[in-house]
Amino acid sequence: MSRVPLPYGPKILELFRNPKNAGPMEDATVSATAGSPICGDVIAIYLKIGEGDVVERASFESYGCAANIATASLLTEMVRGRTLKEAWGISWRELTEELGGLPSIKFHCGTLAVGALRRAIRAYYEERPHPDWLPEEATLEERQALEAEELGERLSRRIGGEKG
Amino acid sequence: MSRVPLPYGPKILELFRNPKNAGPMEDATVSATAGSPICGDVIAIYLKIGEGDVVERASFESYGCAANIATASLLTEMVRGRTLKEAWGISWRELTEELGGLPSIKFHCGTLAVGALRRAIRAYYEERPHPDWLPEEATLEERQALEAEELGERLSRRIGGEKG
Amino acid sequence: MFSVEELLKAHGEPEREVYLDLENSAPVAREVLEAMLPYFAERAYGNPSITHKPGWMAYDVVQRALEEIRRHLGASRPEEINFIPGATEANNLALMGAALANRRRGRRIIVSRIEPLNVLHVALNLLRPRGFEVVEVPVDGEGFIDLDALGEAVNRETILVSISAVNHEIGTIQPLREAVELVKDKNPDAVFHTDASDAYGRIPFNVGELGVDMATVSSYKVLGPRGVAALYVGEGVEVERLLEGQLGTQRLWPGVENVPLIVGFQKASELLFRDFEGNTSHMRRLRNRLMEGLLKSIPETLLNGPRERRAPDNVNISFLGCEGEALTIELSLHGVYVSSGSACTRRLLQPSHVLTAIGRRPEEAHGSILMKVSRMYCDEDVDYVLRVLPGAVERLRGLSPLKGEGGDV
Amino acid sequence: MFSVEELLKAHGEPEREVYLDLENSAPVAREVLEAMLPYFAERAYGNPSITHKPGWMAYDVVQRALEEIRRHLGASRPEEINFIPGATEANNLALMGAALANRRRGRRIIVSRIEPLNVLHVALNLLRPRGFEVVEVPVDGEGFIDLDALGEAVNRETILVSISAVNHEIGTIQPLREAVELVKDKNPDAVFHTDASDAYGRIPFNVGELGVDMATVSSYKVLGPRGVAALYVGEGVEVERLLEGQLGTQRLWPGVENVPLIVGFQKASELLFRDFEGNTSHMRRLRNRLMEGLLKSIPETLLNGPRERRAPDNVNISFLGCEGEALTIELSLHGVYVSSGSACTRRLLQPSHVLTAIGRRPEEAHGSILMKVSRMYCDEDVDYVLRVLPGAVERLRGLSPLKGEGGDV
Ligand SMILES: Cc1ncc(COP(=O)(O)O)c(C=O)c1O
Ligand SMILES: Cc1ncc(COP(=O)(O)O)c(C=O)c1O
Repeated sequence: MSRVPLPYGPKILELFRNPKNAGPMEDATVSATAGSPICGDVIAIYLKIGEGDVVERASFESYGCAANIATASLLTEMVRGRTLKEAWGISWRELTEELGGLPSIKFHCGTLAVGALRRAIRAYYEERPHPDWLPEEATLEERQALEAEELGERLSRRIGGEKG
Repeated sequence: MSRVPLPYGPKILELFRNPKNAGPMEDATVSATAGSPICGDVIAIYLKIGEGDVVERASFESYGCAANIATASLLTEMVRGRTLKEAWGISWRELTEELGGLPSIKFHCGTLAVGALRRAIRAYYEERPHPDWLPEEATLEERQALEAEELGERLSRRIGGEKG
Repeated sequence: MFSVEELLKAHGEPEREVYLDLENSAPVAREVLEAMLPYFAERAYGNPSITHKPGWMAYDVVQRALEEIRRHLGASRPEEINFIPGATEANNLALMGAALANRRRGRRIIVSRIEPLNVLHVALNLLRPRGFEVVEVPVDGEGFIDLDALGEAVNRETILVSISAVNHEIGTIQPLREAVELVKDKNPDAVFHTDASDAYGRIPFNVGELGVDMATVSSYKVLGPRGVAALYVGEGVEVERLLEGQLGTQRLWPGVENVPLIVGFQKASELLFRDFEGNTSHMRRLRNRLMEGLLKSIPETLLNGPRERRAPDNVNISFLGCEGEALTIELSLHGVYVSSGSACTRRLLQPSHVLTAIGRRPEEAHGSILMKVSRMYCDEDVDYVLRVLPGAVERLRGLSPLKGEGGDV
Repeated sequence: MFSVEELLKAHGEPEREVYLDLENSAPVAREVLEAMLPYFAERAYGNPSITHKPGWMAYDVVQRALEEIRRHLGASRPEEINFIPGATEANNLALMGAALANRRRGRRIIVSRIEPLNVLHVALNLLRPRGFEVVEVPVDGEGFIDLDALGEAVNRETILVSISAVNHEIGTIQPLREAVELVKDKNPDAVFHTDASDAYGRIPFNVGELGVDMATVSSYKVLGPRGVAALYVGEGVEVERLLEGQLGTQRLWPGVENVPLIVGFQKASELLFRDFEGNTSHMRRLRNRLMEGLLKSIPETLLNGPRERRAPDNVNISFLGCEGEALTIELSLHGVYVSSGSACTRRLLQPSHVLTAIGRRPEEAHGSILMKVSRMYCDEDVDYVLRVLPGAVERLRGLSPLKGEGGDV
């Protein structure tokens, strides 16, 4: 186990203090949530999708640490004006770099935000023809989101069990 | 092993700084040495004995720590004007109390000084009739002096052996 | 990776600052610092074991400090007090040292589930792998140890019991006297250790009256300097040293005594006990204002730990639907410094083991905020916190997709 | 038992004071104290692991200090530097931690006979009883390790070697590079630790160039505050923690970092290395004046340790026919503060193990006086010591019944 460089970059602090695109979106085309309150990390992503599958607006909600809020906020800014194909291509690494870096212990915030976005994109195509750039298999970020949720389930069962 | 209260009392420091009756005595009636340079403690006691076996003068030499010098000095003051019988009766405890106490690790200084004195007294009676108050067996202080000397021998052999 | 300087610039200087994270670290009180200062270089900078003036001066200082702390703890002799470089070290020494010294008499060690990690993890990670059997005694929903379970756990094999006098996170004041009696009744040879770091100066605590065999107290927990603590070890209690080296006047920890820090610890203790009643009632009053004010003005909260029999300095509240690390940072931006039992602030996967031991679900524990007051704080500090906290909670709840979910608790 | 206050009154204030007992304790340098001061209460009093402003300030300070010490030690990354509460603790951790972490690879541990007790006694009293085989490598009459014996001692079972870079009592500068090469040639997996407390800032010392795996340096040995030290642990070297508790940023020692002391250690290091050449040549010049002056003006002396390849701050001379504790006190009365390898000052039955290891007979070791100079001293200090010491030796020799016996050495 190596020493954990805990502090955040100034950009994270700024986005935490003044997040962009915060709040639910009444007229969202699609939305999705990822994460588990038991692990302390939940991100919801709302997308308004227009002509040519372009993201017209995006917003987020976040229950989680400062990095969680900042990554979700940044992601909604990054996808705006992009096509869904382009938005899909944003990896957690790219998101993290855009933030100025994240302490390794906070990497999951990046994967969770991207995981929620990709879930929303998949949801959008559920009722539409499957585009060829959209992989069948879950990507790294989606799998990580799922794992966090399963971990939450297990924790909840274990602690519940202990109490009982 | 309990905590060692190391410091000395002010009286020890004073006697160390300005010892009384220091130095060999040219015209001593009798003298004796106790201790071992290997252990770092040697005390020589010189007695000038007069009429009625009274100690007219006493002096000391000491190779050792400050407590060693102080105890030897004090002892030469205590015996002056006393009969040898009285001088014999001074125990290491009495000497130590007179000093204002000694840290337990320095108790041997008291036994060594008294041991040297008693050796001198025994030496004095070697050529004279044995008084009835003089025990045949070695007293605690004399045995301790002997033990210190034997320890010195053993240490010297061991360290010599290691070198060889 | 980051320039922390830039982070601090981005953070900015809040209009007012109230530091309530006394659990984790504390600014040294001004009078304490003044008392320590001459001992770094001008006075008593010697080694107390060496026979020269600076050494004797140092020896004198250490003896006086031992005597002062002996008096406050109610120990019989200064030799029963041992200076150790920290409470972490003292607790490790107490557990490991007593277990190893008594291993021939038995193998069972009993701790409560809510001990600090420097007790709990010593038992679980150091002693259990060395063949000791570790029994964890559960606590109730307010953190009080289950005395029945404790009684059942003590057997003839039991060599050591360690239960904190006051819990460091939720302030529960344990029925220590009953616990000691129970243990000694079943096995008079069992050594009873208590971490009294959060009891010292906060509640009446006397090793003689309680009948404990060992007790830890920490300097920084009473606004003294970090780097020194004291371990009381009653006469006849056997403890093995953990470390080896040149011994000074402290038989249980090798190395040269840290004179300036010891002086600071002594001064901090002196200030605490100079007006114990005044200090503790001041703390209790401020704490009550803070605790009741927050519980009243903010919806969907849970008080962690008891209302009664609670240390007078401790506030621990879960703000449901808020994640604690985010709240810590949000409050920091407003100059209110606290900590959280959230998994996120602990860099572990799990939230505070104390909170889960009292039955908090992880999502409840994640929203917990721990605050402690000291005699240094005033009403205006509490007012400021009461003004800032509701808005901070509201903003974070407003960002959350889990709205209202806290409500169903 | 005694009133030390009265003892100090009886001692009195000497006309001039020269503190040369830097081996045992040191007054903190003024600039160091000034650097530390704000960190007790005004700045960075937080816990570096907590996410708020005082915590981040503390984090920043710790990282800067790690980086500074990394640079001076020649380590590759700040992660290789670990702050530990003292060099005693660091040496215990290095030996125990590496031995336990590597116990599956072998059981042999090699130390020199003249290691400090926090290395030697760890090996003999903690590791040997736990089933490790401890080999002590002898040294020659000047304290240089026997490289042939070292080479022979290293086998495939050897997991750890610990040899100080500079001996703390007699200043011998070991041929460390040769020693490391010899060990690694015979067993590349053996971990090489060196206590560099007396090398840091006194001789060129670079962990990368030397190829050592672990190195200890101590703050108080460079006029920094006591209570902090650093242990270099090269990448990939496995060390188990000795203690358990809440982990902060320092993975090898639990507990919250001691920020003010870390700042002091950093400042002390900075001052040392700001003018390494100037500082060391100043020390060497003063030391030579002191050492040569004493050897010339006082008959029947023995220099302990080498004349060449000797640390620039170290003087260690046996004044034959004088007992060291008495001489320490006699000098103290004149304001010259030193220590001795005499059995009497050590509260052990035996004189310094270092002196007996270089072949000094006990009666020679009893008369030894250890003095160290630092960049803070001046010619007038040396003049004063040279004026005082001959008289002190003469007075004590005058009291001794062993006159002339020292002469036959
Ligand atoms: C109850 C308790 N004991 C001991 C400690 C450790 O104290 P120190 O920092 O002095 O090692 C802590 C610190 O968090 C604590 O809360
Ligand atoms: C060579 C050496 N290493 C380590 C130490 C221990 O240092 P500290 O006092 O920082 O524990 C000493 C102290 O005497 C020493 O001489």
